[in-house]
Amino acid sequence: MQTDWGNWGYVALFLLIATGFAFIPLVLSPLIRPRNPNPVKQATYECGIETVGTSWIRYYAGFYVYALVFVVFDVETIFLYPWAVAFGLLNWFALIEMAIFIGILLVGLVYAWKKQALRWW
Amino acid sequence: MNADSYVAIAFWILAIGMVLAAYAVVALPRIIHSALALVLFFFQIAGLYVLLRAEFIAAVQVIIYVGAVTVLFLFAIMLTNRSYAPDSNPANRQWIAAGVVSLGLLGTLLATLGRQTWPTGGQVPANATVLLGQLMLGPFILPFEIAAILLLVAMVGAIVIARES
Amino acid sequence: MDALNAVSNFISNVLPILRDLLAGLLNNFLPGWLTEIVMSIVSISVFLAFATIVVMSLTLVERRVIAFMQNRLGPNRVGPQGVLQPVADVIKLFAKEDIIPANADPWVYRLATTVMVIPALLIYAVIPWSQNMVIANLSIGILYFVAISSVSVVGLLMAGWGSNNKFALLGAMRAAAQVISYEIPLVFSIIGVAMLAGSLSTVDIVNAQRVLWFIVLQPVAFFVFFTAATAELNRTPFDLMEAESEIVAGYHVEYSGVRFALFFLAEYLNGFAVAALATTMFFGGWLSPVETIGNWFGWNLPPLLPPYAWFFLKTYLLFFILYWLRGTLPRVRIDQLMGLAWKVLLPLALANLALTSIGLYLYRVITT
Amino acid sequence: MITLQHFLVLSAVIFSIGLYGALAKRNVVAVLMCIELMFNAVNITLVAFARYLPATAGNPYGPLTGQVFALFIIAVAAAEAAVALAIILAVYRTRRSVNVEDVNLLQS
Amino acid sequence: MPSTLWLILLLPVVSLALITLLRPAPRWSGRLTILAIGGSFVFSVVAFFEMLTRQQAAVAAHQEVEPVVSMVPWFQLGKTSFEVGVLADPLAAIMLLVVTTVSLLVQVYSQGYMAGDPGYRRYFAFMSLFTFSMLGLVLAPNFLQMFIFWELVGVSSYLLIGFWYHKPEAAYAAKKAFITTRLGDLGFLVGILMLYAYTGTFDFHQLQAAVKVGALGGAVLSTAMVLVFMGAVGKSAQFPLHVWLPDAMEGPTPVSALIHAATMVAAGVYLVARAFPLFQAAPTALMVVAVVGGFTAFFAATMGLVMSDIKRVLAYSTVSQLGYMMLGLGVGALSAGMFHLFTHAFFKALLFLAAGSVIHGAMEQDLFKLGGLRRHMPWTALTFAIGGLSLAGVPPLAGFWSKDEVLTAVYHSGNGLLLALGLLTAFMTAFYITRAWLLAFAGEWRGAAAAPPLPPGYALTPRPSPTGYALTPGPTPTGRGVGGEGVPAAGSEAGHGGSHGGSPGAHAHESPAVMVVPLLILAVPSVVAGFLGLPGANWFGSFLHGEEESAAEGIVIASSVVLAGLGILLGYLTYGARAISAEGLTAAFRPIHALLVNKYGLDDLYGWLVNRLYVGISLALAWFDQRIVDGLVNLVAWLAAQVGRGVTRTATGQLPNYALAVFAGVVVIANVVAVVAGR
Repeated sequence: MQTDWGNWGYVALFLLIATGFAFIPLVLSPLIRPRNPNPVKQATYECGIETVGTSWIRYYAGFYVYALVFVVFDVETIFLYPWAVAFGLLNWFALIEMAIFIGILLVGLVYAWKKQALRWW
Repeated sequence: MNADSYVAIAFWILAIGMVLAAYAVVALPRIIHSALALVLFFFQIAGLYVLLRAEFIAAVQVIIYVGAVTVLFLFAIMLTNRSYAPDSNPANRQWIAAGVVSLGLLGTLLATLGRQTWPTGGQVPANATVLLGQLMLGPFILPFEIAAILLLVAMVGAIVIARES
Repeated sequence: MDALNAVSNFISNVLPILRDLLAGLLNNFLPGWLTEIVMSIVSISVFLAFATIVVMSLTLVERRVIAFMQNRLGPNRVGPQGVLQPVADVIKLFAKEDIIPANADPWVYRLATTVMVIPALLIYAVIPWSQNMVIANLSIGILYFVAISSVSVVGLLMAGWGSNNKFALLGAMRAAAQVISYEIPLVFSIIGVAMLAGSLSTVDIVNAQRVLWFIVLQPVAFFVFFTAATAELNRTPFDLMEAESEIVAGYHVEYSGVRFALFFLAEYLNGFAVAALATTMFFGGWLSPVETIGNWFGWNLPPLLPPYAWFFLKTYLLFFILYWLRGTLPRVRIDQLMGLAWKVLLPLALANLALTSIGLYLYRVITT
Repeated sequence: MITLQHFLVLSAVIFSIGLYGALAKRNVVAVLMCIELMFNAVNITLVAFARYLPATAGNPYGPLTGQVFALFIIAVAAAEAAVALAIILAVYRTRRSVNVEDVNLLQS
Repeated sequence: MPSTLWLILLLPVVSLALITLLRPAPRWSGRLTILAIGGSFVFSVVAFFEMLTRQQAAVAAHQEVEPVVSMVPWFQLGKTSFEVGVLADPLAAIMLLVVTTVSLLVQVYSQGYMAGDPGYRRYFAFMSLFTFSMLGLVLAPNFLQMFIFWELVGVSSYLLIGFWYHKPEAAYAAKKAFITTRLGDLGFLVGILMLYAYTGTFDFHQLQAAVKVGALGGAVLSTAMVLVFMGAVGKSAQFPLHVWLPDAMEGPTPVSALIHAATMVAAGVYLVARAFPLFQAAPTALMVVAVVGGFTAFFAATMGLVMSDIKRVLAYSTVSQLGYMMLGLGVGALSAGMFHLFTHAFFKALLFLAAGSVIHGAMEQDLFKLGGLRRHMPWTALTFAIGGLSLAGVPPLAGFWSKDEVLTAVYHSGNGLLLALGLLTAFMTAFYITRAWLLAFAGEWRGAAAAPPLPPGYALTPRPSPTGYALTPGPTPTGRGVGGEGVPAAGSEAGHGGSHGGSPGAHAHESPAVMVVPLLILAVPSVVAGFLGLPGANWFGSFLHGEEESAAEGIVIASSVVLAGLGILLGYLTYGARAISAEGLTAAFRPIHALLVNKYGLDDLYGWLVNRLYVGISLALAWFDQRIVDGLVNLVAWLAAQVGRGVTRTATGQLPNYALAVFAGVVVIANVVAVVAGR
């Protein structure tokens, strides 16, 4: 089996079947399971203690900083893939270029590091 | 049933799905639902790229948009909004005018497209990823490096802005 | 000798042969394209059923192995040696009531499980059980894995948000932060392999290891990959999102019954897929080590086992490492967790990348 | 037979939807999401051009130019989203709102 | 050669830039200026001799000498491109020589005269600016550039007259000079614009060519040239715009010597000379030049008879001599006018610098308070005498030859009235310069004794005005007078008092060498410069024209010499030997004397014109402007404001509104373009 664009057909089919597969339990289980909800059962679970306030509280913005750094690095990583695959066909100049690229990326990493953006608390 | 038919079926499924998803992004009353519709939209666009034989772009689409940008959006929503409110994604006062302008733009675009004919006969090479690598490190090296700097600047800026001082 | 070869060939390609047989049968009364579709559906369904069984076996084995490590017995009541324990678990989970919290966003809550499970299944499309036993040999195969596995973080956040529970949401955000943090070193570690193979196709990558497994050339990449993958799987010692002591039970605190079972399924499917991909990328996939080592010395040794058997063996061994880690290591602190991803694994991966590219370039200069 | 025109029309429709959302939404995050829609609509056209237009003398870089462009747009869009959302967080910290209409420093 | 010219032009700019930008120590700014102008001088000499050889070559080949031109494009207006550049022909070469020589000597002199002045650096910066402007004017190849430098010269003149700007008189005089010359400049501008309108060029040579082929001529040319001459009238202080020059003596004396005697005022003459071919084609205009020149010569000389201020005497003398030059040009004798300009530059600069020396040394400039200075300032007295005799036209000094040449030319023109005016002027000139010398240097000191000690912060300043002394408040660093005319040196009082205490003219003393040496140097050309233009061997004229001038007329020479001698005699009899009572003369001619002292009431007339008529008209116009014009403007502004207020509502600060507008615009524009382009 060679790599072939046509193989995506199998992926599409796989997606369909996997979706079906994921839904089968959800469809089957109601047939055999009980269903008698009550308010206590449906209350938000916090180890049995009465819930205080809404679940909307202010979360630590550090989460977002992680996501931010992640996005940037993700994009940069993606840019590396074509280079990696084409590496055998590229000359030393491309190596230098990529070194520059990764160097810039490293500057970002060092910055984030020094700014304590990568520290949890 | 040849390859073209499969492509056509896939296209129409994806096209309808994408338009619906895009509409859902705009129309759903809860911002988080909009964001999830956006995820669906991104995913379908990846499918569209596969149809266009841009497999690498499709993968990038999923990795960047579904895996990264969406997370950013979801985090932002969860960090800022009272996202559980039933009307967290309302329209503003100018929605009618916005609709008119959008429809006008659509009409303009469609009219322009309708008058335009395109040359045919394009072929995407099989080893597209390798060629992309050669292109990006060859003629497009400058945008490539600038993209790196842009991302660096974006990261630095975003960290400075987002951090709680 | 011919007979032996024939048998060996049959065993090696048992599934494709069976498939072709069925296809020939169907071709008699169906148009070609429909046959193809039906055949694909059949093979995929067979595969999915198989995957489910594998996951069930994994849970049982895990419990038994951990129990042995902790000097316990583990489940051994249902069936001989507890073999039927997973079946009993599945039935129990199916039969349990599906409680949806009153405050939850019902659709997001429901869809979250699906969004977790489907990508976990989709990864298997590119896993090459043998030269011919791969559902779709894509030109971007390994990137496909990266892409699909990155979707699960959305499911995670959906589950956390949809539950409308402080702890679930906090757990989901923690989990998401962890998953995305470890995705970077993971993706970086794969680049080295892609460079060596000159392709992203999983089949090509395996074939590139006919002479030498990449674990020899890329030990650092393997270490980074495996560590990051473990963290992405939220397995011990990186299972902070489920840290009962801190945030109840993470993003799936509100889930019960069949939905919980699906989360579980997704987790193990992901775990097995990661092990399978590690096998593919670093341990020569379906290639027989006997044959490979023989080739070094010019001996024509038999593979001993069919390719898919080698593949399973290697994957199981890798998965065993996960059990082992769970049995031995304590849970890390969350700041250590994040620090590890950004301050250890990422620089390691970058260094590895630099070394690999320079080494590969020098190798090219020397050999040409 | 699906042609280039199909993709372009699809792109136009999605772009218009995104535009409507960007103009009519009150939540800044929603506006940004709609802008992402627009970015993606543009990317569709670029990739479709790469697929369907023949390599001509006017384009010395071969048929994949559109894909390269799309790649760069994705990078730019990601950076844009990151910075924009960071700004939104910062504004939210001071104004307790993500309502576009509450961000009116442009008004003299 | 062109690079030489450019260097001549640009060296003073360099020193100006260095002084203003680097702000060196004051003495260094002086030296810098001298260095730059010295460079210009050297290069001028080089250029002059180069021009000389070219001229001789041209004469040998029986050709017109080709001017040296170097142009660079300046800007493009429509299809016409404008150029700036340098042009040198014999006329310019001579003028360069005059300007740089006098300028250089004056700068050297200024080092002594201005020593210790707080504005020392500024002074030299202005001087550099002036020299640059003057050289640019001289080298200008076209009317436009000439006009620009003309105005620059005017500006530097303004700055230098008002150099002691804290002195109301100086500021007033500066304004007066600037505004009065502007009147003439307006005519000049209109004139060259007229020329441009009819020919499409500002270039001298193209204009000449246009005249030659008959493209330009008749009433148009005459009108234009009269207008151009208006510029010369203003700049060269010809009647009726002469009133600014005597007042301009408020500036430092070296400035008066350089600008208001030797060079700038000669710019008008130079302008006429430069445009002489054009004037020749317009006899009416030439006639105007002659009449104005002749009248001014006479008119100014009459006022010179009665002035009591030594510098004013010289100022009116300057006006008068400029009139002579104009007269010479007006009767068609270019070389005569220019020759007089040439010699006059030297002896008048000499006279002014000597007067400056007197003022510097005696702290007094009222002739009736001076006296007996020849004992204290022998060198000054001697040089002043040389300059005076030259001015009076005593043979064989320089002034004699040039004045004589002018008178000869007038005689040849056959205009008896003008000749009479010229001869009368010669007589009066001899008289008033003799009077000035005798009053200043002969007899006994008539002024106050040593200056009283000054209270701090105040300076006792001698004024040129009849009111005498006045206390002028102002900052007095190190106890020196605040910019009183003739009190330039810090701490000079103390030094003077010590060395000359008790004697008449107690503090009068000879000036330092740095001032005397230039006087001596200038005295040389004042004596000998005339030999360049001897009748019959007129080297000067041949250099300018490439051909010999007409021979001298014995009768003219004789009568002018006799008249000059009579003037000197009369002066001696009146102020030297006291044989004739000056008071008696005054009493005899009391109404005329009063008229003369009041400068014919012209200042009052102008004052009335400006203060009453002009202000009245201005008030009416102001009312119109404020009510009607401003009303309209305000109406428009009010409307705009109302519209703006309305439009402000669209500036909501709401991003979606802006984005909506942007995209609505996109849609509209795209459709308009589609419709218009038909695509």
